[in-house]
Amino acid sequence: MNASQMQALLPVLILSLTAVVLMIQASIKRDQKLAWIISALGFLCTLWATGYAREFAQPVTILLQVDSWSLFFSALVVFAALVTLVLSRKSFSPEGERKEEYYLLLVLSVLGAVVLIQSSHMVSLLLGMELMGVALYAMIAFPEKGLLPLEAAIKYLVLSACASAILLFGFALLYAATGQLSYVGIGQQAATAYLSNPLLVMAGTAMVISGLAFKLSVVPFHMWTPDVYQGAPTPVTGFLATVSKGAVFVALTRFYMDAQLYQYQPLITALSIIAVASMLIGNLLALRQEDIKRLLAYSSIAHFGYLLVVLITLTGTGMASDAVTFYLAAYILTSLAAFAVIARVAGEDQHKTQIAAFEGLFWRDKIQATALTVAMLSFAGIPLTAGFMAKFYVVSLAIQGSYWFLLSALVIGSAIAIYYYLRIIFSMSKTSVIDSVGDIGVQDYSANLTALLLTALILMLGSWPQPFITFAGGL
Amino acid sequence: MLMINLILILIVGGFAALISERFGQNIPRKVALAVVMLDLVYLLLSLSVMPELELLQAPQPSDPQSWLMHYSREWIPAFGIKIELAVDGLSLLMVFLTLILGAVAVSASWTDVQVRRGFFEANLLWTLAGVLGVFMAMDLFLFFLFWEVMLIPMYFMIAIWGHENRGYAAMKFFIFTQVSGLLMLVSILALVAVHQSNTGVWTFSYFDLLNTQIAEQTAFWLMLGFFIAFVVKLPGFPFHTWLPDAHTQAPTAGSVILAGVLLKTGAYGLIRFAVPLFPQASIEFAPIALWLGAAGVVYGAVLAFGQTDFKRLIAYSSVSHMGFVLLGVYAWNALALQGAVMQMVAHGFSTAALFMIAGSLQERLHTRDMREMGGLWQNMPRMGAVAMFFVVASLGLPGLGNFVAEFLILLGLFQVDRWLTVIASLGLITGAAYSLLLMQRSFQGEPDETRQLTDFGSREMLTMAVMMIALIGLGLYPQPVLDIARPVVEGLLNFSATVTGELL
Amino acid sequence: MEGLNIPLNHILLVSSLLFAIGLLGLMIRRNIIFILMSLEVMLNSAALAFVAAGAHWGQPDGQIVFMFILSVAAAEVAVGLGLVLQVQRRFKSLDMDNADRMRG
Amino acid sequence: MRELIGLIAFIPLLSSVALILGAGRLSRIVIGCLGVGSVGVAALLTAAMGLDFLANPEPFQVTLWTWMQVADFAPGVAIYFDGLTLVMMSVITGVGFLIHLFSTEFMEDDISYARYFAYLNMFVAAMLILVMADNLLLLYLGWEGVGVCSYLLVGFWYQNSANGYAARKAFIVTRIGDTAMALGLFLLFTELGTLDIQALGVAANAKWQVGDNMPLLACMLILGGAVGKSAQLPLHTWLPDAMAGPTPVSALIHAATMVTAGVYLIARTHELYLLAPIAMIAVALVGLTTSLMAAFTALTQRDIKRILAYSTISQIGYMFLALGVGAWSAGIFHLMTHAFFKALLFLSSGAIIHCLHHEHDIFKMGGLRSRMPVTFWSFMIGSAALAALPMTSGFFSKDQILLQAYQMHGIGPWLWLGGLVGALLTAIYSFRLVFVVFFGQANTEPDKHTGWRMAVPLSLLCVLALLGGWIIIPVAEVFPVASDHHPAFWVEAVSIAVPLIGVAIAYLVFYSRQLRLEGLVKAPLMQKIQHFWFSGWGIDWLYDRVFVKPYYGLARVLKSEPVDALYNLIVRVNQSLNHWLSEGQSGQMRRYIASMVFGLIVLLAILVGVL
Repeated sequence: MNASQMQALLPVLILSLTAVVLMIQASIKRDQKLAWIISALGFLCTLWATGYAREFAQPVTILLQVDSWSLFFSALVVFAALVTLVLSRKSFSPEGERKEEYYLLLVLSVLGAVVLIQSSHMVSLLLGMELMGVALYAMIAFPEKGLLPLEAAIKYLVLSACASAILLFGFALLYAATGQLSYVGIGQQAATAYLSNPLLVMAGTAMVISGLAFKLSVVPFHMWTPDVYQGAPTPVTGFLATVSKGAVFVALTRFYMDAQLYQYQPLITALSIIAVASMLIGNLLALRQEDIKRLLAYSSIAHFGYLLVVLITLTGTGMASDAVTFYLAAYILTSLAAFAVIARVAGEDQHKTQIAAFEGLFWRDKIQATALTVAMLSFAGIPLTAGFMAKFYVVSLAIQGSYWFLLSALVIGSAIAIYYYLRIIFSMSKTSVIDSVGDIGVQDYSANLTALLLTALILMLGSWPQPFITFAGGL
Repeated sequence: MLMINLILILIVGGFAALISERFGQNIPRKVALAVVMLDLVYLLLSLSVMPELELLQAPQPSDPQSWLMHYSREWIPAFGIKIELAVDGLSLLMVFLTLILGAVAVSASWTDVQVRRGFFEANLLWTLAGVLGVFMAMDLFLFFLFWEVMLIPMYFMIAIWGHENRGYAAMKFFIFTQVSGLLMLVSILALVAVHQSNTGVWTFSYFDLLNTQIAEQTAFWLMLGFFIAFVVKLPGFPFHTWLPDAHTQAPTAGSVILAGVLLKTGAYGLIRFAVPLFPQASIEFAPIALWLGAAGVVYGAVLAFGQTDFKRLIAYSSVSHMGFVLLGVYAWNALALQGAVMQMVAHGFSTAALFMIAGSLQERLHTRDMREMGGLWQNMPRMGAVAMFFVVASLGLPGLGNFVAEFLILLGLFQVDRWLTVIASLGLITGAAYSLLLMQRSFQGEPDETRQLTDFGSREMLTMAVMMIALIGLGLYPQPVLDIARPVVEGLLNFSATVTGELL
Repeated sequence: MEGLNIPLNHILLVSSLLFAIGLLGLMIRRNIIFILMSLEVMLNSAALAFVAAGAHWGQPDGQIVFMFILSVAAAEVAVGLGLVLQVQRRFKSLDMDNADRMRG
Repeated sequence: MRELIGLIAFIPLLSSVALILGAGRLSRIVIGCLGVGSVGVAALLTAAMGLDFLANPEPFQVTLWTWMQVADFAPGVAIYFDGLTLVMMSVITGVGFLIHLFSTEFMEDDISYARYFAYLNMFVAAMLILVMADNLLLLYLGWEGVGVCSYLLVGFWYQNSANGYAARKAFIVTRIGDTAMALGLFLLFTELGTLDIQALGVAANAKWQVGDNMPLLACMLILGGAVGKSAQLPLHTWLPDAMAGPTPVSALIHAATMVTAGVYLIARTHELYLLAPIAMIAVALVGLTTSLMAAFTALTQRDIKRILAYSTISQIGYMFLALGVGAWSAGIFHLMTHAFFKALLFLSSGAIIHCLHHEHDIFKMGGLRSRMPVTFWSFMIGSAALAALPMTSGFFSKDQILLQAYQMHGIGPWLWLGGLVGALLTAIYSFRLVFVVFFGQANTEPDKHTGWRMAVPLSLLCVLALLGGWIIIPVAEVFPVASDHHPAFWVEAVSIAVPLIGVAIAYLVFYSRQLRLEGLVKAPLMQKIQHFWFSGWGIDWLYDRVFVKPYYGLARVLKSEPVDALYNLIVRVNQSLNHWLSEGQSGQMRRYIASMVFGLIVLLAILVGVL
């Protein structure tokens, strides 16, 4: 491994180093604040490193593919982690709980996500996913009080492990068929292997897709989502929704492309069915949901349905890969904004995640309410927000590929979605309840700053997307 | 730059109104009025320095240089999306209507809105900005953007300051328009995709897309996407059901903007986009559209007759009146089109005024139920006289703007489909029935002597006078409006004739 | 690897069977300990398949993956058991069917 | 001079606007001066125009401005002035002025004095526009304008809902006719490319042959407008109810001017009618039937104004009959004389009502001859003219109509016979009125006396009603010449005798009581017939059942917006799907795994190719 490769690996290395430093710090002197600062510094350095490493983009061993695309997503993930870090500081009750480990877990989970994003091989995929996942279980279960986090964690653990097993078994089948473990290798051999043993290749693919679909929570692998979203501490939910799902989707995209899965018509059919089901069922489930975190869980199901549409249209390079970039970026930013506001407004009070708790937010906290409004509009795909440009991509792709079936599901799904996103906005604008709910609490500058920053980013992506499009095109 | 400034003034003015609330409860409305007036003056000044000849030049729809004003710059070059604004006579009329009714709406909100005035006026101004954008945007992406974005402040206006059932109404309004907007988005993108596959160029510019060659079947479906979006906004039968609720629940200023301006964007869209972009498909579709229009005319009138809620009655009358617009557009000849344009302007004034009266009544009586009114003329003779004026205007009394519009539409329609004209003419009779019923139930009949009501004050009378003069002017000497619209109408007719001629 | 030459398909069949048993266990067991055990079975069935495939292709990769799976499984179960302790302490039950506080 | 003709309509309009704006600020005297003065000035100007015209009888046209121009549709706000216009304008401004003057006293105590004159002036303006219009669109403007003014004035006392109902009925029923007329306009423009009345005649003659379908259709549609405005069958039901307005209004609008607009319209467009003989016959038949129906109804009414209203309907029927048989100038002549004597009758009855505490029932009056001599003589003269007693104005005009009807080819004698029956009935009911109201026992004591502002108009109208028959109307140039062939002497003799017989019958029955009809009247069959007549031949009842009630029912049924049911259905489907899916999120992990396994199996099945 030469120096250039080490430089390419810099983000991963810095994250690992941060983890090590955190461990050492914890063993020397337990101090939450210090741990927070170390993590923050680590993330900031990683963010810088993702830029720095672009100069050295190259495959690092057979396991990792460091290119500008994966570096961009690494940066995005680290950014999301940074936001999570900011949200976590004030979140779940400070007294008594030792959060040093929490920060360590966060760093480890991000490390896993970055590895997952950069993976080009089954083993790095496994490692990244499990590192990310195992750390997440612990993060979900972190609050000492309340039963819901624990329930969420155990459910997530069991189901996720099950999904991992399915994924692994799928890879085993693919390996048996092709003798390859790297994506590219599989792609090269699969075509010939398909001729001799289609059953093995297809069954393997099906199981791999199923395993990944679980993490993306698309129908019918979606049922864990609301429970985990609801049970987990809000910053962790945000993290799960953005980092975990985003990284897995990047990995899926890379696998899909490198292994040239788009050649298999049955797979396209299967993905289409999943996508349609996700778009419709996800939105329908969210329709009358009263808990905002569960609602966002269901909405995320639908959004990954939309993303699958992009995947289905992905036949090589071009607009579709830009679309993945754009959609994921928009989705991650929007989710972060939403969860940032929820974390601020609801704290860890299980009752305050009800939509009713957001009534009159406009008159209590303008900044948070505006941020949540913009986030909801972005989710709904209203122009001037990032979500609209994202939807613009999806619809364009679907039209160009003449996927009218997918398109109609998308339209119907979006139509349903408008209702529940709007319900939240309406609830916030209610004027009759200002006194009964009470004040949101003291001003929190970091929360406001975060909300404003995210809102600005969402609006910028939506109203002036050209720089980002150019940038994404260059990836 | 002029056109962008028009929009920017309103957007910035909205923020100014929002902030100005800190300096006093009554400041925002003054700021808002000043902003709208400033916009109006700015437009007039800019027009006055333009050579008058340009007004009369018949623009070639597909040649932006022949338009009155044209502005274009890159925005998202990756998709060929531009900030492209252009104004021809039709847009100009609509812009004027928007700004005048904007001022009327501010006046309507003067005492009607009691809480959070800053935010209200801001929303009002932002809605106006969005509407102006709709009327001027010639890039389909930009058009769609304004189309959708203008709904958000409108939504807030209904949802926050509306009446008892505002949540439902606001939601219904938003969902109807959004869902239909989605269909339009699909159509726009498909149209662009077709154009791109024909020429290899990504563009959303109206001028480039006008001559797109589309397979017949595809064109029909794409046209339908546009049609539904516009007809929902219009609103045409059977997509009108959001309107009575939205109107009834909206605050007065909201109703004024909604009825006076927002509905016109639908009509404008039909004239500007739905037909010219798909001339052949539109011609084939015209019989259905015409039937929908006639159905709207009659259905709206019958339902208006059955209402007991003052605002709901006016709302249904809008359904009826806008049915005429649909008829006018799809009759697609000079008479009917000019009539449709006239109807847009005239209906804007007459309905806005009626909604203001409804708002004033609600402010004074705290009810919109006509069964609790009666004999109000006695208490408020000035309001009664004004109401009478606008009621007879809305039933199409010759000499007032609405008559010119309806007559031209029906005259144009008669040349296309005689039996349909007969059906649509029923609207004249039923229109009289509900209009006079409105008058009877509210202002006439047994007065309640115990009521202490203040009549219209000078601010209200001034606002009303503006609209009355406008309607009389439109009714007795509509030529200025007709002249401004004429080149556009001729251009469109020639254009569609050439295109369909080529196809045949 | 001479002498004993079992066809790949047979081993895959066995591992599939194991996998199915694990999955079935997951679906029908209610006790969290047994659920974790079922998971272990599933993971190991995958590991077995890898080893067999590695042998089939004559590569060491299969066995390396096996090691990874082992460690992953260990990590999963370690966290899992940690959670089980908490579950027992707070829910006073290991029956996962009772863990249905969130629904709808 | 001729350029100023527009002023004639403009002055009353201006006065009306001034009155509206100044309502509440002007004193009664100023209001009266404005209201009466503006019409007076208009009348003077009309007189001047008339003298000018008679000296130099050349029709002329003045275009004020182009109203609108769209493609080749370019109606102007333009005035056409010929003999017919002059006659109409004279009637409107002349009779109008007298009625305005009368009103200043009649409405003296009303709080809405200004509003009254504003409406009345506006009406005069609109009516003038109607008759001065050079094209049918401008005519339509006046046509609708008088409709609205009629609506406003019928419902003048808006506090009473019944008045409001009558006003709305008046407007909507006439609107039905107006809509037919609008369709006629569409048809004419589409076929002939113009709406200018003079040009229409030329174009129609050039394009169509006598008996073509198109002119027939156009004429029938215009006839629709005419029967609506002129209260002829089948759209006459609004007029009796319209008597809810102040009595001078009834005199001006519902007797002298507006209701005869239909006659004017048909006369104006006679060139079209000449191309459609069937339409002419239809006009004649409508006129005759209406005339007889209304006359029978008038016989049984008790309300003084309703009697006069039915009489108006009946008399306009005569005018229609005249038009239908081609007796154009006779029709217009009768229009004019009718304006005189019917305005006189209405004003007299207004004076009675004014002095008798707003009493309308003729059987509660009686014996007023000595106590209200001016009114009595006015009413007497008016009734004589109405009954067409020889030498009164009504005699000249009605006689002309009957004689020309007789000469019509084919059904002429039958029309004549019908007209005679009508004339008989007219004489009976008009003198029934006179005898019941002015003779016999006094039942009510008048509490006021007629002042000069009432007496002067009454006297002047008396003169006109008596001597109006000697006026020669300058319409010879306007209409084609009627045949000057005189029918047999006996026809003329019978025509003259019949009204006298009618007066005699009325005298015997209602004054001297020598002819006792109680037995006949009390007979069950006669009771029924009487009731049938009284209710206006049940037409109101019929319309109520066939149109009004179903429309109300429809509106009530649709009120809840059935279209929304469709959207609600969509909402409900989504809600139940949501409910059903939410049930699935039970929180039980095993279910979640099952769902995953299901997904896995489906995926496997699709990929492996089972599906």
